[in-house]
Amino acid sequence: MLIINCPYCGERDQSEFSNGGQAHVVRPSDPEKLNDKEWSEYVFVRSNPKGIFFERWVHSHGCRKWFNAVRNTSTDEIIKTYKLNEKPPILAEFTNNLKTPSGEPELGSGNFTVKK
Amino acid sequence: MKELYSLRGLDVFQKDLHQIVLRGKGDEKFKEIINKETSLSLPPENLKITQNDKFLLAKHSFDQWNLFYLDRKEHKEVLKMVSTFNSHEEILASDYSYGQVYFEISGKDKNYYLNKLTHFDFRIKKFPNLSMAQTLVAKIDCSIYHLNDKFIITCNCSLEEYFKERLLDAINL
Amino acid sequence: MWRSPEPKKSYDIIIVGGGGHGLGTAYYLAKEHGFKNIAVIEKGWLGCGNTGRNTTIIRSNYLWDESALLYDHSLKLWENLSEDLNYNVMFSQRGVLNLAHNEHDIKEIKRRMCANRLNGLDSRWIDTGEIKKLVPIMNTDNLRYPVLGASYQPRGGVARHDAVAWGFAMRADEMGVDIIQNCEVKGVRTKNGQVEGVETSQGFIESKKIGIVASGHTSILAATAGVRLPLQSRPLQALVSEPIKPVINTVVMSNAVHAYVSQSDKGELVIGAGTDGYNSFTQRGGYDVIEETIRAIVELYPIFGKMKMLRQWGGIVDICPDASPIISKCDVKGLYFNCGWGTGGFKATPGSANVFAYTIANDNPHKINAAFSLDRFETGRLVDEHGAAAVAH
Amino acid sequence: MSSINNTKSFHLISSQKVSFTFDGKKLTGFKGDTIASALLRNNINLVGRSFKYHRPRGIYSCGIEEPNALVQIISEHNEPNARATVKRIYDGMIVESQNRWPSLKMDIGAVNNLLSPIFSAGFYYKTFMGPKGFWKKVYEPIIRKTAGLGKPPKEFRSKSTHHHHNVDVVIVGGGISGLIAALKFVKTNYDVLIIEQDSFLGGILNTSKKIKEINGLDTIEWIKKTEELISKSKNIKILKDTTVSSYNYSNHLIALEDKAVGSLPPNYKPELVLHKIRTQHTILANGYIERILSFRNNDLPGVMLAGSFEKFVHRYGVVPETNPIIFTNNSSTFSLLKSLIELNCKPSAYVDNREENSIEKSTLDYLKNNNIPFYTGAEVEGCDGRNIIREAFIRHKGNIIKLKTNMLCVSGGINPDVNLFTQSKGLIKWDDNLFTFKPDKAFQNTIVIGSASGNFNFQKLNDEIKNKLNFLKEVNDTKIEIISNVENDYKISEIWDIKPEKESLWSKSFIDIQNDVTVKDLRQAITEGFDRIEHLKRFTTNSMGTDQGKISSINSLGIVSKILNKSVSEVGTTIYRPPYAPLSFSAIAGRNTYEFYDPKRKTPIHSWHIDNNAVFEDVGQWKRPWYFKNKKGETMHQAVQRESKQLRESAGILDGSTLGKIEVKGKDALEFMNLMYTNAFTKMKPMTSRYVLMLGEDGMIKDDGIVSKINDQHFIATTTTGGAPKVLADMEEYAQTEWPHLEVYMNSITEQFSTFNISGPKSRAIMRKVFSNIDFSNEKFPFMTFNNFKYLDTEVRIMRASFTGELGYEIYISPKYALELWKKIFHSGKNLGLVPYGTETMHLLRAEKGYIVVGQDTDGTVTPIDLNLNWMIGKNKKDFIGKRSLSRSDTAREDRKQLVGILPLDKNKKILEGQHILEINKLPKKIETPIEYLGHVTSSYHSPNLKHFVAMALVKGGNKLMGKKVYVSDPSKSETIPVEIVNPVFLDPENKRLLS
Ligand SMILES: Cc1cc2nc3c(=O)[nH]c(=O)nc-3n(C[C@H](O)[C@H](O)[C@H](O)COP(=O)(O)OP(=O)(O)OC[C@H]3O[C@@H](n4cnc5c(N)ncnc54)[C@H](O)[C@@H]3O)c2cc1C
Ligand SMILES: NC(=O)c1ccc[n+]([C@@H]2O[C@H](COP(=O)([O-])OP(=O)(O)OC[C@H]3O[C@@H](n4cnc5c(N)ncnc54)[C@H](O)[C@@H]3O)[C@@H](O)[C@H]2O)c1
Ligand SMILES: Cc1cc2nc3c(=O)[nH]c(=O)nc-3n(C[C@H](O)[C@H](O)[C@H](O)COP(=O)(O)O)c2cc1C
Ligand SMILES: [Zn+2]
Repeated sequence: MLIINCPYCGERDQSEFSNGGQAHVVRPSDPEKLNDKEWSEYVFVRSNPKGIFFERWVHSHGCRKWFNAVRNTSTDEIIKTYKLNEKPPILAEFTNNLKTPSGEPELGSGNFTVKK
Repeated sequence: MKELYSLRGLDVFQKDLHQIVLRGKGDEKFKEIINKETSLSLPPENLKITQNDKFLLAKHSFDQWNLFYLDRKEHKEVLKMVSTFNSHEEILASDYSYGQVYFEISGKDKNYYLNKLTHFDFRIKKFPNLSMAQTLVAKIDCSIYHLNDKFIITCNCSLEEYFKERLLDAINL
Repeated sequence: MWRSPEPKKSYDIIIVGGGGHGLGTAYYLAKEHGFKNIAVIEKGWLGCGNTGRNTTIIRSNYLWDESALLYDHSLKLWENLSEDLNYNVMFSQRGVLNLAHNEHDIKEIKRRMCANRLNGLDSRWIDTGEIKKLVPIMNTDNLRYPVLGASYQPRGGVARHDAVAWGFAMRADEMGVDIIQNCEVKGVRTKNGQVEGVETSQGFIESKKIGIVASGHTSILAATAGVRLPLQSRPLQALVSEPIKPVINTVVMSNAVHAYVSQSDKGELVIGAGTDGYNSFTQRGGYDVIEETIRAIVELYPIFGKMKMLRQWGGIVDICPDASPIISKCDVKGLYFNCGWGTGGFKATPGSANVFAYTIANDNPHKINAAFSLDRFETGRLVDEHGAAAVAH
Repeated sequence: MSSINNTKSFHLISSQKVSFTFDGKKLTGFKGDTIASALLRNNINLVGRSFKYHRPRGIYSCGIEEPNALVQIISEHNEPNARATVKRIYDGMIVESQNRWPSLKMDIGAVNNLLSPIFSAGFYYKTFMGPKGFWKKVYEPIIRKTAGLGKPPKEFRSKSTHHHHNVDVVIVGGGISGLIAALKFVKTNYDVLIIEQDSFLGGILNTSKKIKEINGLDTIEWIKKTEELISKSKNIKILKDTTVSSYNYSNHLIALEDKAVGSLPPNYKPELVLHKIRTQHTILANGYIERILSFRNNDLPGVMLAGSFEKFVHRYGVVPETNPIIFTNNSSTFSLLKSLIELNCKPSAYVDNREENSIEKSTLDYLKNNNIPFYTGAEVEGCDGRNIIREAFIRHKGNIIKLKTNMLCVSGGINPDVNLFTQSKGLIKWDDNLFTFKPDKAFQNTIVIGSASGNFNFQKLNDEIKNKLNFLKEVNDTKIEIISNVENDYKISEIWDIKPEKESLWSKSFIDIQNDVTVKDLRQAITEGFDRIEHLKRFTTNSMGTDQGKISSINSLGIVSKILNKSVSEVGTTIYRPPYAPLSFSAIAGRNTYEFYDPKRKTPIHSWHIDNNAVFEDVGQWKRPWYFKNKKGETMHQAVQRESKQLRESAGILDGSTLGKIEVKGKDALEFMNLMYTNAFTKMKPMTSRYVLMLGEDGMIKDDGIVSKINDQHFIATTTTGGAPKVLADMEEYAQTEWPHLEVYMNSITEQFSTFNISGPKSRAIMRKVFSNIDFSNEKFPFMTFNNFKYLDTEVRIMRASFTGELGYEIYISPKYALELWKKIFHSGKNLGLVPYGTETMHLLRAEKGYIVVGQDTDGTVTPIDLNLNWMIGKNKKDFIGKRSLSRSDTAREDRKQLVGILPLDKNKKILEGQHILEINKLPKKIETPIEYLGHVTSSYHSPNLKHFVAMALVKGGNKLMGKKVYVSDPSKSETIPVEIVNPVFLDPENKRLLS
């Protein structure tokens, strides 16, 4: 179970939060201008990376504020949380210990135990 | 104020309080309006509480402040205050007086009992005096205010019975 | 027994993912469509994905016609699978109950039962009295949300999950399918909108047709070919208790008091939890989800208060916006997907493999999976099974 | 040849006797005994039958790792699979053995042992198949009967509680290393929690005599002093009888405390407490686990782990057997040897697999000096006996030596207990000297010390701990001087299984004792292609029992590595998963079940409803009156018909307090509302209200409600009861994330206002009586307007609106005044025929009017256009949530399912919700091929006002089918009901009543 650092309330148990999927997806300002395919991408398609993921959380049982987080989905490690109006941190700042698109890092992934 | 339970290092009272939830930007204008009506300045930081002899003001987040009356008033006076606030278009004020229930919890073992019901970290280094938090207690959304040796815990009034029963259960077991 | 061959340079068809769906696809491609030069490429060991970690519930009582058709196609194949494979997959038709706990549940279930009946399925509404007869240990009235009735599908049941993978693997191997374990596909190579092969940890392997059946990982592999799939990967957990003598002879699921349980032939209670609320590839979920499940279990079956959890684990499921799978071609020629089964694809294993094999062989969907193509998200013609899939196992 | 008491044991309180029964026989033990130690004291060695072959089984270990001695506790609601080696006895405890019939000694199931050549690994998959139908009818039922170990428990409602902790440091294990670590934190600023599964601290110091003294003190003295010191330090807390079972991500630990150790759990107190702990640092000092060796019949009662035997001697004060044989491959058994001699018990032989030159000199000297027959470079080939071991066969220099004995103490070496460490997702690494896995890289803030880290040398303990805690600021520097009774270095030879002298189909060397997995099974599985350790596990069920292979899983890796000719690292382990030890369901559930499963949310009028015989319906967590029983025996149908009729004749009142209410305000509130809802609010006049719809981005209806506009900056929205939290959350989400440039705020005021709906032709008259100062005339108070009025010390907001199609008002009042006002209204309305009504009547009345209920007439696949609610869509608005989706090809189709009314041609016919609409009038008895249908009935009620059923349905292309005759299927019969498709408004289409 994660500990999440709400930028407003501090570190709290995951049970107080809800996840909102990929961050930095901007709602089209003029949906009518999009064709069906583009619109369906906005409504239904979100990134689903294994590794570094920019995502949204809301402190739903706390201050009810939304914020963003950078998390490694292959280890669940939360690298940073930041407010909505802050710039997304640069990906290169984080060590992505991911080896392949589908491979796990050996440490913490939940899918390995033995160091070879 | 009604005494609910008092035993083994824990005292629980149910209180009647007036509360107004204020939403707004928190800018100079906002400060002025609040100050004018309550003579209070805004808490310096998020999750902090300021008070004078009439009111207590807690900053819940960057756009929410909860105002408590420290003495009993007629409801219409509170409503008048609400409409005064609401006369400013940049503020939303909602009367929360009777839709919430208020429990005052004190005693040396209060953390012990409360931690049967919540994961919240009550240690003084994490939850200092005159601060507040919103969290889950017994699966219920609650606000907790740390006032000297006491906690005030509030939740929705529809959950009053459940909350009391859980508290009693935690004390008894 | 299957071989562990070295990968060849080139295959007619490559199936990525050695779970039940992938192995089954290879099996039906060889058996029904006469392909001989097929490889199944698996990054771990056969069945190490969700096939090896699910609660094995099998049923077909889905709401919409398209789903009912697909899942019942599968159920019919299950009924003969042991004979077909000459390997006992221990398919046990002990019946499946979906409980109703409020007026809304009742309405939803009754509607579904009517639709099921018109689709020729054997599911029906039963009242509390009948439930009590099927599952005497259930607490039906002395709980927060009393049991008000249930849908019952007698043909539903459970099967021995690992054996499904092993059975398909053995028979596919016999027909010449190369099953390559511990070989990870790192990406799909394409040229001019047509697939060329896959990059793997053992080098490049060529093929003009590639079927990706990698469950939680499908969208990641799709991305390497420039295809964005509407999938999110979530941990889904399950647990088993210590084994006891048989007490519960039916599979029971509940939406409102969220838990599902069956008892395996070895005696342990196999209990499914919910998905975690965030994307993750760690094959483990939050403890809070386990707690939610167990409190529902003891609420419904007070005698289980004295049981103990022996082991808990997680899988990674890929969730589709309409809670229905994708069995489809895509814009890249020769690239096929079978994914989005979310929390409930084990039951579909033979059926989905069967129609997916058809789709790959003919470069066109079988009529059973035509509705489950990718373009439904564009047109809006979704197959929204959230009602039936809220507990979709 | 039997057991004796060790009166010099550390913890035996021999004065207090306890009597209990085992399989009906009354036995006596001492207070503090486990069932196992008490049975051994009574010379009982046979305690159960094995899972598959029903072989006799005894006590194999002295703790949580026990694979064999699982018993049923009859006196505790039939608790199955209790570990006899953990569970303490108390007066009156009733214990039974498991998995045998009719009795433990005479077990019919034991024929399985004879049949065992058929039952080898994976036998299910290859046998029990044909002829067709046999699996289902014959084989499966038989297999199922043999399932399981214990019998099902009995009904039981636990009082187990949860307790949360937030600390800086957790020390798991209060053994010697845990205690030394704890000393470093005495009187520091760290909040420390020490968790020990046993009833006292000290670990290995209680269970062996490996250590002579610490800091000049006798070990027991040292524990006492140390504990005193720790307890006095306010920052440190000790939890005893508490086992850490899970080590989750973010240093989240779950630990189970047994509150009723050695006593019958009272049913008014928690028997278990589940501790949920968050910590900054976790120090794992949880020790080691001894492993077995596989040889012929290594499962016979009387075969026991050497370390466990030693633990029985010192920890429980029972010497299970005075003259056992000791069989070892490592140096840890020396202390057992010594202890036995000191108790005047002479082992009948000491068999060491190590060659003489690699055995410690002190050990050899000791053996010689005490005249103990010993064999080096030797092994126990096997043993024989019926219900207990009678003789052991020692292979020494090519000879087989037969020795009589009743007990064989085995040690295959020790493993750091890495279970918790790997749960935390740290990596382990094989150690080629210790022949075991050791913790390598931690993933979380985890520090492993003592034998758990693979440090088996007492002398290095203090330095190890000091170094590993060095990075923490301000920890104490303590001095620890240890004088041991044994050699400091631990040495071991590599041996995993021992070839039997003569192999037969029936001879067995076990690797998983609980699941009856033999070394032969492992071999066979590998030849069948299951050569990956995870396949091997699942094919043979190795290490899948209740002990999860604690004492044997490393052995199986060793064996497999030899067969495959690979290193153990290459073979790898299977995954360690939580919990560390089986975890009670009732403890996991804690108090969040039974009476506390979910809060019951109650409105301020709840008590009145109860007094007036309301029957409640669960709507989310809310308790809402469903209908009111007028008199005894009134059925729901009768009540609803009565309420509905009376309302249309006079008036009715409904408690609508559960409706969601949201106050929205801000400079940009108008624009915000225009974006959230389909409706257009710009031209709406202040102090008026509107029926509204909210969609998802996919264009499907998510919620409805009424929005009241105070002015362009201030709105109040109502939502459905169930939708309230989601609508508020969605508003917050869009305001914060998509449109932060809009200045708008919202508060939930659901609980701040109780809401009553009064409707019916007499409602105006009633309102006039209650609020005599308000003008309710049509002119002053037209439909869909609202206003605030002073009332007593407070205010009421009254809105003219209606969900029943009658003249109606909604009253909003602060909950404090709600009940009083309700009673007042009721009193005033009595003579005018005011009736309280519930949700069912509300649903009936709205159906007569063709009003929809979100979630009943919609299911997440319905757009406003499908419901012919186009008029609610602000077409001129550039955008609102879901707008774009309405023009996709599928949502724009004309033959989508549309909402229509359904009228039975025969007015006496019943139509039920969920029934489907057909174009054919008869169905085959058994439906083989799918039958096409047009749609389904979403709502249906018997209307007492129209005297027939009124129904609504979603029908393909329904708008174009008005007047068409179709059929409604009966769910069970082949008959159908002929109906006509009609406009869904059955009553007062001109809205005369509504606007009256
Ligand atoms: C806890 C749990 C309970 C469930 N309960 C039920 C239930 O009761 N009933 C039900 O019907 N369904 C259930 N499901 C869902 C069901 O398990 C899955 O839908 C189904 O097993 C999917 O099968 P599959 O063959 O598609 O996927 P998998 O078995 O996951 O196979 C995919 C394979 O692809 C491999 N792979 C991934 N990436 C690569 C790569 N890059 N290269 C090579 N190989 C790769 C994986 O290692 C894996 O072996 C449950 C799932 C879980 C997790
Ligand atoms: N030379 C030898 O032959 C030999 C052999 C073994 C150990 N040793 C030495 O003995 C010492 C052992 O000390 P130690 O402190 O490592 O072990 P220990 O056995 O003294 O302490 C471990 C403690 O942890 C507790 N524990 C284990 N799992 C737990 C859990 N999940 N939850 C709560 N409590 C749990 C146990 O009850 C025990 O009290 C080490 O110094 C080691 O070098 C020497
Ligand atoms: C239907 C089913 C029954 C299981 N029964 C047991 C069991 O009796 N004992 C056990 O230790 N594990 C059991 N498991 C869990 C597996 O040991 C394992 O945890 C699971 O397959 C996930 O794999 P992993 O833990 O290696 O990641 C069962 C799993 C499934 C799917
Ligand atoms: Zn917060």
